[in-house]
Amino acid sequence: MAAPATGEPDELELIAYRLRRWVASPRPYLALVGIGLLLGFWYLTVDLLQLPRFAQMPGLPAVLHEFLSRNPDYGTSLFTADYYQDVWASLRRIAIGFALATVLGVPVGLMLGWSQRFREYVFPVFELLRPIPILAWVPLAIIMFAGSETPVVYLTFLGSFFVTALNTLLGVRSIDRRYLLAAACLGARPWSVFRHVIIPGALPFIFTGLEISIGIAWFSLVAAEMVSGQYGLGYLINTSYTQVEYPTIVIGMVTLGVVGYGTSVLVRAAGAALRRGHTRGG
Amino acid sequence: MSDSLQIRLVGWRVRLPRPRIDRARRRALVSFALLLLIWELGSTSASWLGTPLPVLGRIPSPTAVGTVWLHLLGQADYWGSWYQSCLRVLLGFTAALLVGVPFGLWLATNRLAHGICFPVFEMLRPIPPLAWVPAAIIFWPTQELSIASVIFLGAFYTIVTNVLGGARAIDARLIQSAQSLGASRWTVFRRIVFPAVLPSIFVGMEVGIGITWEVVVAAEMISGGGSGGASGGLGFFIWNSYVGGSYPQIIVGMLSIGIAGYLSSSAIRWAAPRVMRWR
Amino acid sequence: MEMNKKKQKNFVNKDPEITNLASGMEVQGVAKYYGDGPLRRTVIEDCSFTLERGKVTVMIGPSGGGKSTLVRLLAGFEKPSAGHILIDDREVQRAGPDRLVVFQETALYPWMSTEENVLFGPKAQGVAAGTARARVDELLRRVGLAGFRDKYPAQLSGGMKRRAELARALANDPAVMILDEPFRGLDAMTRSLMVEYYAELIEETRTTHLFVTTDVDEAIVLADRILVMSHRPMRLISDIPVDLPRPRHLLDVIANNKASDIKRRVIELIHLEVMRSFGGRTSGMKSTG
Amino acid sequence: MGQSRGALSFVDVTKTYRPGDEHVRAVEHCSFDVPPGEIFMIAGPSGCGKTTLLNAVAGFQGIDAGTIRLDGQILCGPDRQALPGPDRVVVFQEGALFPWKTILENVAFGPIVQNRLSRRDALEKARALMADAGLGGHEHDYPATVSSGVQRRAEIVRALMNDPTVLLLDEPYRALDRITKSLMHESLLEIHARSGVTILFITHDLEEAVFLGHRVAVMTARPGRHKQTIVIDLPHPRDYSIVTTPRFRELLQEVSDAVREEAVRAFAQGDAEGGLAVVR
Repeated sequence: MAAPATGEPDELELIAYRLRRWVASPRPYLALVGIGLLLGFWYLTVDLLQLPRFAQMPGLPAVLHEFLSRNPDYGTSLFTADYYQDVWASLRRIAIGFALATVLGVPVGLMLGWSQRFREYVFPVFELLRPIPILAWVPLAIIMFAGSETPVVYLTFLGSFFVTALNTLLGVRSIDRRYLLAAACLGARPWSVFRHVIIPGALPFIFTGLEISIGIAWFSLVAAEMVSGQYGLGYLINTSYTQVEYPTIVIGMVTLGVVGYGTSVLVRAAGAALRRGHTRGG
Repeated sequence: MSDSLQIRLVGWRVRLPRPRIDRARRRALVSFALLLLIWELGSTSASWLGTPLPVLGRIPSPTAVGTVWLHLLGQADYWGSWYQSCLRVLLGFTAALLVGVPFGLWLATNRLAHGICFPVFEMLRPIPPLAWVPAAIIFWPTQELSIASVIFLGAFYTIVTNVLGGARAIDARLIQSAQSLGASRWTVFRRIVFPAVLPSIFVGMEVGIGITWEVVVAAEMISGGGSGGASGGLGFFIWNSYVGGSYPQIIVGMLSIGIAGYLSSSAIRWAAPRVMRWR
Repeated sequence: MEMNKKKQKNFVNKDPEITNLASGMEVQGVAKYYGDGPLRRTVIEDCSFTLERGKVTVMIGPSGGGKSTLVRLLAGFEKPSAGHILIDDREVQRAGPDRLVVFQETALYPWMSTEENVLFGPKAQGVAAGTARARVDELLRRVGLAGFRDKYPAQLSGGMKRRAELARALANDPAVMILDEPFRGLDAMTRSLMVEYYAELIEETRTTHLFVTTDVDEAIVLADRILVMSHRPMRLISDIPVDLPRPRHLLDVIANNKASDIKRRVIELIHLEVMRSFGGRTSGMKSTG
Repeated sequence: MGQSRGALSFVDVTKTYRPGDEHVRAVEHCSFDVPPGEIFMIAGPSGCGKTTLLNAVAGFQGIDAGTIRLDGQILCGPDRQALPGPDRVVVFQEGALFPWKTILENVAFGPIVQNRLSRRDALEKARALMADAGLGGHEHDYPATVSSGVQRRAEIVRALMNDPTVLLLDEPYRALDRITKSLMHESLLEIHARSGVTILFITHDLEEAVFLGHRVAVMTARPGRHKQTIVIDLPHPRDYSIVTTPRFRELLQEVSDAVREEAVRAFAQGDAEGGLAVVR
């Protein structure tokens, strides 16, 4: 594997090299130990020792059995249709809410950062509404919007919108003044300054904002679904609690973790791809 | 160089930082007034427009909310809800701080602990805190403990992540220069690592307290509302107002929590420079 | 500003003889590379020289050449990939016990006052509080920061920060003092004042110094010997003795012919090296010397 | 020598800053002339208003009294602030290449946003100019991935793309180490020899002032006034070996003495950045 003498080692080789180093390092084995301890503790306390405090809790084997069986006792497992219906319902709401929050949040954030007049009028109201916890909006959302779908999407949108707009604003304010002066010197008119300096300059902050925003979206979604949803993972967890189908609670939580992590990886990958297009080394 | 640097781009003025304070305040007042006006007209439109507006029409008007709030200010159980929620936030948040900071520092300084615990920590992090509510209710004996445990979880993740981030960002030269001056591992930790991480601890606290308020409201709504226990708190107050049909109280509850959340984060912002005198 | 010529005699170390605490250092065939496989980068290649006991050795070379890496090896923060580094014929262990003090820019602890910063070393080594405080007071007075004792680093100017760092390094009675471009980032005026000021300080402490810089004038004012280093991978190109009378001043370097000869030789060597470091992409630039 | 345009004349320029309530007089009755086509150095202690003058010419700030003329026309006065424009391009101390654009896109930025050239022509001219300045091969690198020496030269080329009347340099090489600095000096002299653009250069570094300048104007301590202009009669083209010639050492001595006097006064006023308390 002759790496080109002076040039950068090519992409593939770099990955192979890093993989080899990762496998050689203790990290993967320590991670396995950690996970083993967690599952071991769970199995030990619930099933083996059957400690009083853990009596009600669903055991590891019970959850696994439920999750992997063809016809689960409580109707939800990898092979049942409505499991995927719940997953899809949550994902669809996240997609709509997150997309709306991005499409509205970024421009609002850019305007807040760029135009003095817009900021002085809009930002005070923005700061008044932001501290109100998303969940406090639930009753109002139910009243305001008919049906059960819109309130949940609205709540998912709300959390993400504030975070996206705020981070975009911070992004614009983070741009060093000398870049604005330099652009002015080179004869750029306001619109060119906005397009060539403000937007690219704020990009890194916008991406950090999106990564936080997807997390907040899931946070709001689960809460909304637990209180007022029809389908969705939050709804699944809450109903399986009320109907004393405890293993399904854990299934819902694990699914939330996996799907939630998946969406954050997607957002991070999109950010990295766009950023790589913009600043190779930056 | 003067602060209010002014550039006159061709035909368009950009006045950069530090606008005159009075104008900014004037504009804020104008926008608040406008918001209240639209809200008032929107929600009372049913009376003079004939048909209520689709969204705005359904919510109670500011005047209604105002009168209800004034009335509530005299009520004991309104302030009781404040007390309950604040107590829960304080307990859950302090516990998260007392456990989270040492745990974060331990992970930052001990490679083995980081190797084992961090993957598990990262694995559980995507699960939103509220998904733990049912499990917490099952596990913990009392209503109070289950809510407190979920609040703890919400703040714990933020604090640990920030402490780890802060520890990783320490300039290696600070530690190297301490070693070259003969400092022991403990001295390096106590007098270099900890103060260097302090600013990120405060950032974690400020974000954490915000999340704690989000979680306390939800936990009170879900558990309080669910089994009808007299757990109280602002979250339950809102849910109860909704169930009881007194809609203006919902908005009173929302604004109250907003104020409570704002007060707690500004308390932290106020405390930070006092603790970190060198900033 | 006419530097106060009157020598202050009551400094702790009475006689100008080399303090018995100073030690020599030996660098034998040291090499250092990072990463392996496709990512391998050689930073230092077969570097050998000695730091004479009680003398000031100045190392000069193009930036990014590997000088800072060598400083970290000398201080024991990292191990060399090949070769040995000895202090008084013993392999270098860790910075602390070998009393190797590294002067690193912006390494003041922002959360400690100036006095606490300077006290940090002696306290960490368990020096009795009384003597430590006395020594620190003396040092603060000597670097002209007595009035700024409880100010935080953020409240000091660039020049004052450097002098506080200097005081902190000296507070430990170092066997070898390694300074990695300590006056970088200061404006030219403050820099020239600091260089002259440091030249006088060396006169009085007479400990072993390694001074890393890219400024020829600084080198000539301070050095007993100048080591000219190559571009990456770094190796020693030439070892030029500087036997000008002390104390020296920057203006001497400008006026004195002997100093100018040395300066011209060093500039020529470095220019050759830098041309190579630009990899000939400087077709547009006239190559000099 | 060089082009005929780019003559600057400062007449009785005065500027006061009002941070908070107290007011600080940065420049007072400052008058001097900058002949066209020359490298004109401005040296002086910190706080003597050097940057204020440069910002006034660039149009980032106004002045309270006096006038600044460019080739005879009034550039700015007490009631009229200049507009920033491509005829007076500033190169900043910490550098202002747009990190999100490649070096080539940076250099071609001016003509493109002014719609003076089509994107294709601008990129082509930029490529040629970069090759001349020895930046060939860096076209598609991003600023963060190249050395500070390359970044500095790229920023000057970006300015020259607009054929400016005056090039305004605010301590452009302060952050560089001495060796890269000497390389930058030679590259700047070469660029000036080719373009003949008038250069207004602010510096703390006296050796840099004497090596680069046709003239060196020394400013007094705050409030800044023009103290004297020392003509540097060294031959052109100059290279680094000139630094050890007797004539160079004489001129450096002359400039150092003039500036040192002001540095002491600046220090007494608590302006000096170094703030070196008189030791012992």
